[in-house]
Amino acid sequence: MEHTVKVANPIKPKQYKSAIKPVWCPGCGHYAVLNAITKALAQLALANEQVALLSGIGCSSRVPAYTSVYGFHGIHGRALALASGLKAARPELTVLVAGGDGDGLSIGGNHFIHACRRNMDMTYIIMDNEVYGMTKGQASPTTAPDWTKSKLTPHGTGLRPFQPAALALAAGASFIARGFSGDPNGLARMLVAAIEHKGFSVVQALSPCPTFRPEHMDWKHQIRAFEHDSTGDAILAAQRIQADDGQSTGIIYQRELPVWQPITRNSGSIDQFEQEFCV
Amino acid sequence: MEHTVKVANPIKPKQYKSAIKPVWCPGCGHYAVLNAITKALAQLALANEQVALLSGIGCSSRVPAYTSVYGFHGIHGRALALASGLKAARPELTVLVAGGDGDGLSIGGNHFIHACRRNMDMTYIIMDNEVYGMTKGQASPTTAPDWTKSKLTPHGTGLRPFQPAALALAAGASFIARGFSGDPNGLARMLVAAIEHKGFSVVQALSPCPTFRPEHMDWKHQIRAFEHDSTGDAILAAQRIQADDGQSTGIIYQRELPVWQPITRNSGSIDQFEQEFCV
Amino acid sequence: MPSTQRQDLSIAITGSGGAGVVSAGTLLLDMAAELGHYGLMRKAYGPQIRGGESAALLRLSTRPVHCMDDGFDLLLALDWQNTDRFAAEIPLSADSLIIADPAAGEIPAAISQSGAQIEPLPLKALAGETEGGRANMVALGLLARWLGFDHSAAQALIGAAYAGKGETIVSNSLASFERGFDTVLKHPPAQVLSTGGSAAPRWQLSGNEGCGLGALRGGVRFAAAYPITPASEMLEWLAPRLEQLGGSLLQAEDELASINMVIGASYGGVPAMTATSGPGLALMLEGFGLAIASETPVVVVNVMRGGPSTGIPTKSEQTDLNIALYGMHGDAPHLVLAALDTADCVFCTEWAVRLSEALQAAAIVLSDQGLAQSRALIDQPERRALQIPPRSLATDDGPYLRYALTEDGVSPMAIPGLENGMYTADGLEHAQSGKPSSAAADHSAQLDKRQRKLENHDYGADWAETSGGGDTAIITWGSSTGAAREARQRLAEAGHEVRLISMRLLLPASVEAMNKALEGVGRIVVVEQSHSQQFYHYLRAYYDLDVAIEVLARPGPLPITPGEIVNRILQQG
Amino acid sequence: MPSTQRQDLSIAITGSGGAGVVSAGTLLLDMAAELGHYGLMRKAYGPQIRGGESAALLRLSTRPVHCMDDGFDLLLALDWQNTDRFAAEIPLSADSLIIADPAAGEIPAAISQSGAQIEPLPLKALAGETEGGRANMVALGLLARWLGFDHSAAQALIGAAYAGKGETIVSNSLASFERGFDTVLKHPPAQVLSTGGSAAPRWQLSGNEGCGLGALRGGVRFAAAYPITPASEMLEWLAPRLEQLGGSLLQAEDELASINMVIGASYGGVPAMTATSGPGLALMLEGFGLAIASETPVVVVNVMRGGPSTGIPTKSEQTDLNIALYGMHGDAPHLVLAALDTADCVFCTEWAVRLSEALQAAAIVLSDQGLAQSRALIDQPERRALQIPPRSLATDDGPYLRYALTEDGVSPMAIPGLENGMYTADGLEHAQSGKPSSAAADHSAQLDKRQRKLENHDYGADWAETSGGGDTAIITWGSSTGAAREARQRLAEAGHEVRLISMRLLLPASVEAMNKALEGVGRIVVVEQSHSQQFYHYLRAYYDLDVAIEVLARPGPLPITPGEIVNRILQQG
Ligand SMILES: Cc1ncc(C[n+]2csc(CCOP(=O)(O)OP(=O)(O)O)c2C)c(N)n1
Ligand SMILES: Cc1ncc(C[n+]2csc(CCOP(=O)(O)OP(=O)(O)O)c2C)c(N)n1
Ligand code: SF4
Ligand code: SF4
Ligand SMILES: [Mg+2]
Ligand SMILES: [Mg+2]
Repeated sequence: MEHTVKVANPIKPKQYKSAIKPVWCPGCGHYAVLNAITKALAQLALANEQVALLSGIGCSSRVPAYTSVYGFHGIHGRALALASGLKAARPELTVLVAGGDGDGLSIGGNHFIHACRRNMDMTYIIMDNEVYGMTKGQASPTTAPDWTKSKLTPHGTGLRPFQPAALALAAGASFIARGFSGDPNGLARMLVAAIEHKGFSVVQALSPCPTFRPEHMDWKHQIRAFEHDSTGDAILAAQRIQADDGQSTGIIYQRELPVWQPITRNSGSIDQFEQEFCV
Repeated sequence: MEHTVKVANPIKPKQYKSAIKPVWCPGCGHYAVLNAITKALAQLALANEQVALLSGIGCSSRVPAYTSVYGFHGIHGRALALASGLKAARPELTVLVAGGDGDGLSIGGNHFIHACRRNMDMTYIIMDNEVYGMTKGQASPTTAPDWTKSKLTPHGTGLRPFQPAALALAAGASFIARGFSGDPNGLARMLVAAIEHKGFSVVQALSPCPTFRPEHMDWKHQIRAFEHDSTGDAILAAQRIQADDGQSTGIIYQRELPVWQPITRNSGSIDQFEQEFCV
Repeated sequence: MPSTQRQDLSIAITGSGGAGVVSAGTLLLDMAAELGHYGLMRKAYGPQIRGGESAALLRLSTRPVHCMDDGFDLLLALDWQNTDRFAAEIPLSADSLIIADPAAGEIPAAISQSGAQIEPLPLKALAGETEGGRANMVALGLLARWLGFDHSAAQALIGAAYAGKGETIVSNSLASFERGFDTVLKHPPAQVLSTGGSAAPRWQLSGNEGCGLGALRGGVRFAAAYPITPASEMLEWLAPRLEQLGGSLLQAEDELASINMVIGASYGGVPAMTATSGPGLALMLEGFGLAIASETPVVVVNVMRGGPSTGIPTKSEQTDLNIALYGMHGDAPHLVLAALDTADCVFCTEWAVRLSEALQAAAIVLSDQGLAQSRALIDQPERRALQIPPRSLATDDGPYLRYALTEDGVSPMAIPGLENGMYTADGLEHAQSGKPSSAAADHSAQLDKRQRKLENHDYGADWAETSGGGDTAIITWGSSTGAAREARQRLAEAGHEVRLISMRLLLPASVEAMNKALEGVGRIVVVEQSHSQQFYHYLRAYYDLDVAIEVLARPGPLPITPGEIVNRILQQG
Repeated sequence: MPSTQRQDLSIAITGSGGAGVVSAGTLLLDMAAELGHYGLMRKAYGPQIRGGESAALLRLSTRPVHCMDDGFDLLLALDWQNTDRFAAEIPLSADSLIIADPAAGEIPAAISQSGAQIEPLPLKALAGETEGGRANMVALGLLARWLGFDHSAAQALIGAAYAGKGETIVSNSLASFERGFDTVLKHPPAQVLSTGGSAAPRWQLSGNEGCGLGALRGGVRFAAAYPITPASEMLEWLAPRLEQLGGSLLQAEDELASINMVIGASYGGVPAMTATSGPGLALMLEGFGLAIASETPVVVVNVMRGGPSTGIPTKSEQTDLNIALYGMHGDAPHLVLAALDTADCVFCTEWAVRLSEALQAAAIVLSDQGLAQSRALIDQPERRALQIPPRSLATDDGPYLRYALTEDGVSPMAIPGLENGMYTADGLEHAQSGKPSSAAADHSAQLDKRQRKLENHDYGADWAETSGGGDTAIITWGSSTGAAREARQRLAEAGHEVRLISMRLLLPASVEAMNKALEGVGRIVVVEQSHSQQFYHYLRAYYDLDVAIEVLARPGPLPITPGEIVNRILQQG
């Protein structure tokens, strides 16, 4: 990916924010994720018009309108498909995708695993609050089995949560990281690395929902960095993901793998195709 | 799961076959998978009416009508959802699901990973021929990247194929095996173990499509058993799956994990709920 | 208070989300119930989960009410947070009164330009006078006093409402309530609710709860669903209750899964449903078609919201009619029903479940945000014994043909477990046995059968609610019924007798019954909350309306009001 | 041969899948082209990939033909494998001739009961006489001789057709062809095709290829799709060609992905499309609604097959009309077009792409299995220069409002890369800037705009193909046009002048144009291939048809024939 550098002076993250006030609740982790995104864009000095940020539906998925890059607030669970079409048609753009744990891992699960496998050059930010915020507090695929606060699952889901990193790895993603909204600078650095990585990069951004998971405000005391640097060894990465409690942050896995982009050329004409029909 | 044993005498696989002649091409691997299913049912001596076999759409997915258990030939990619609803409502039934690599891993990918996570007590047979047979030969998620025979992907997909076993493992399945239609007895034994396993069991049945992947008739010379017995260690299983070329057969992973079934009881009445509305 | 007595009053309480306007409104409804009144509380809220705008739009009446009135008598504003976003939903006039806390800042122009009288009142300060005081409870006290509600009954209701939250909250709430109750207004409202309500037993419930109850009454014992506004509360109401009735609700990974899970459960013999809204219904259509082709009974309750696409998730509109009627590929006969009011959510959903079971049909019940999320204070709905047989089950004799060509089109169904009933259900066209077939004869026989079973059923008088007389007819459907009923009544009281035909059963079409209901009618006014006149086009497509037709159609989010309909009728009547 | 000359002949060649009946049929079409004839070959096949039933249903004519005839003159059966599954698709009479290999066993009752003359012929044995002989080529020789085709031209065509498969195959095929060509029949067919075709340049193509070409002509440079019968061949035709035009086709994981990918690409400024069939269209509806709300141009070509649900994937039907017209939730104005014949697949798809781009609209083009998988021998279609502007693009000046309320409803669109055009596209209702809004005023302004841009466009005369005169009108749509055209012609030749209105543009409705086309009409006969009369109900919903309407509607898989329409017109005309 080539980044169009616009000016020599350091660019301010503010340049990537729009004037729209977020609908988010006070204290929502998503504010910090938004900040990390704009910081990363500033650090990379990307021209606003060369960046597209696409999303699905959820509190998290509101993020594009709060930036001043090209945005698309699509439908629930389909942001990665939207982005794959855009990237296939416009390979020179920097394509970012953001959305929630429900959007990406529940309804959007199929596009997630297929995007990992396809390994197009784009960055996917899962703003994971272990809950459906927008629909007022139901369990998501990353919710712990014994969380009983949703009336839809009054005994808890009873299901082992997905580990997005483990799924991404098995599905073929080439860059996998976990960050935390409580450390927006660290998250921004991670996003810079993810955007610079050639291929499909997944960044799980733990981002608490104080309204429906107030207990997660404790995350700031629990979350710490991984002991290890990132690895390119899938088995080692799998081992580390499994050994972890899901609360260590850092780049977990990074590997150069064939990046997919449709093959195209200019070698034919419609007239020529029409000739084929002549008898 | 309790199996209703119907008779003392050994039951013939034929008892589980219907009179309908398959629409399959001569030499199609799916015949042998059908045989393995009926053999497994016979071995388990399950009463026909206590077994349900559900499927999606594809050559493979035609299998229910060729058996004489309760069948449902649903829509493309949704068999696992159909089956999950049936099992949730009728836990005493033995629920089997069968379908193709396209049905299960392309359009049905989301239900696949969620069924693995949910770990309901049912058995899923992926009849994997690394192609879309029914729609006349397009690449599936298990097709090798350099297979160029489909006009939809004339340069090959260029994508690393999914390893269904790796995905199942990362998504939380508790029993994962790989069998081969060329060894229907081995496959039948595997199916018996899968059905007897408590939880969600995935059996990838390699089943060549002589019409669109004639080169796979060679599988009979290439496919062999895994060196190891099955393990309950997820990391070890991941390692073995990765080290393998996808052509070793056997039970790869088996572990007792919490089996999900909705909690239910008889403790309320509609009258009582209506009382709550009275002011 | 020196005020005139009125039969009903409309009150809006606004405040930012979390300010507790809905709790205050709910308590007002309960207090009204104690006096034998009726009421309706519509919730207006925006996309913000916390801190956004929020309003409880109340109507209290001595007579049953099923819609908002044309305007509001009183607006009590706890603050002005984003009020302009829904100012249009609170029509005020010079006769209205605005009670507002000066501390909340200036009254937004969108509100003040109504010319309503303004009474500044330091709600926050009053709340601040007591420990843990709450402005919403001050407001509640004020309103309770004005409405003439009984002091100790009100106290008891507050105590009960907050009992679960601990004693401190209860006593703080009560203290704030007292402050409000003791406040003397400078410009007391000119009108109060007349006393003397009826003593008939009341229910207080939402349309979402109503649909949930109807489903249980109909026999539903399994649900699978994916959360979506404004249907989620129905699922949340159902989940613990299904469990207590020996059934269950499964939260699915998406709507594609939920509809297929429901089909699977119903195939297993357990009456099953799901609930969703527009975007989710769109995802369910392929599965819904499978239910139709495989003749597996299922019910989908679709709670409409503003469209298209994600649209306006928190606001009401009647625009999923098209997708419900015609959204399936192929010739796909099915049932479409619509709930007319809160009580009808119960009846209509029960009816849908029973019809779907008896006819082995797929049914869609249409509700909408306005119905679903409003709380209504209504007469306890009677429970009618519906004369509809249960699902026709196969018996264990002879060779079994799942899709047998019976006279009424309903073929007995074998449920897994039945010893000689094994068959394969199929969404492919099939012969009587279920064996796939592409033969023209099988296709046409099965198409005939699937249509016949729906069209031959006698739906009786429930296809619509009809009332009134005269040669002008209002035809409406679903939740627009409330406003239409009231318009008809107002017109009748003014000496204009009109007919009202409010459709509950939309598919199959009731052509003969409609013809009968329209005998002698020379003018039809179609009323619906849609921009593209979906209902009007549906009526044209299926019914013989060869008289002058006018259409009163407009989109959400503003609800259709009785006055609007009255005006339309009088305009050219 | 001592036979009478005819203007056209219908020939069915049947055999199990893999027997090569379609190859033989395609070669016959090519040979007919050499003589200046026209032709059509419909494929009849079943669910079996190999070894199932298969038939090439040919019609050859000295005049353009766009539908099957009412019956067949000749049935040449290589074998009787599952023939009963589609016997109904090959109507025979006592005037017909059956050529069959006695080695293939007894003639099925469904065939022999027609009373057709039978000529036993040892096709297999004849093929066996030469090394690697092929019965289909023997049959081809036989037919070529009978049809009066030129021997050496035929040889050249066979050589060209099999050139890719190697010399042995070519020479074996030729040898078999000779055997057939040399065979003298006992009961030679009574009639042969008259000579003297026209010399105008011919194309041989399928409807699927036609839609593919139209899409390229319209400017499509990106496609994303998921395989499905009977649309796959369009995608397979497009994939390598898009690539050669600097574009691409992406095989998606499912239809939910493909429609969203297409929206993403189009948002990026590249005209984009997908193709599917009923079940896939059902899955695309939510995404299609997003295209409508976000005003992103997209085209979906939907190739109809038998429904509902999985239905009859290999057979034709016109029953995805409802879902195409009304399948979206909310008020969702969009374009629906239908291809009238093979050549029109090209025009109609190009038109759809251009309209969709110019109006920033979502379009559905309806084709069907009969059109899509038939090969037609037609006059080379002229290429019309369409007077439709390209997508209106934003320029880099001033503050940008993506959803600006323009007079024609079309708002200039900024494409990523444009320096000051950054905005967020949204499926939520929005203000002009794109900022989400739930305000009634924004909702109604944007609903108006999205409807206005479609309704204000001047679609000219292309909304329908109209012909004929008189006071009876046939109204039909899509592929039923072929039979209706021929019926009109036959009636005219018999002195009954009727009008034909064949609709190409279904949404938005062309009410005025229809009124004009119907001036003076006293009787309407609606023709469609649907069980539930979807087209008829659509006509009633939108058009003012206040004369006697009759409906000739029946489901697939049997195509509507000209004779059927003629009979209906004459019955009560
Ligand atoms: C098809 C469809 N189904 C359901 C919904 C309702 N819905 C909106 S957002 C959401 C989940 C949001 O959770 P998540 O993606 O985790 O985002 P968060 O709000 O927690 O940031 C759901 C279920 C929808 N908009 N569309
Ligand atoms: C929604 C939908 N999309 C596409 C199809 C077309 N389709 C039918 S089967 C199939 C793939 C079959 O491949 P697989 O599941 O691997 O089974 P196989 O035929 O190879 O056994 C497809 C794409 C369909 N029936 N429904
Ligand atoms: S509900 Fe939760 S996720 Fe949504 S804005 Fe509020 S705090 Fe954030
Ligand atoms: S196409 Fe392939 S998978 Fe399908 S029946 Fe034939 S051999 Fe089997
Ligand atoms: Mg979330
Ligand atoms: Mg396959």
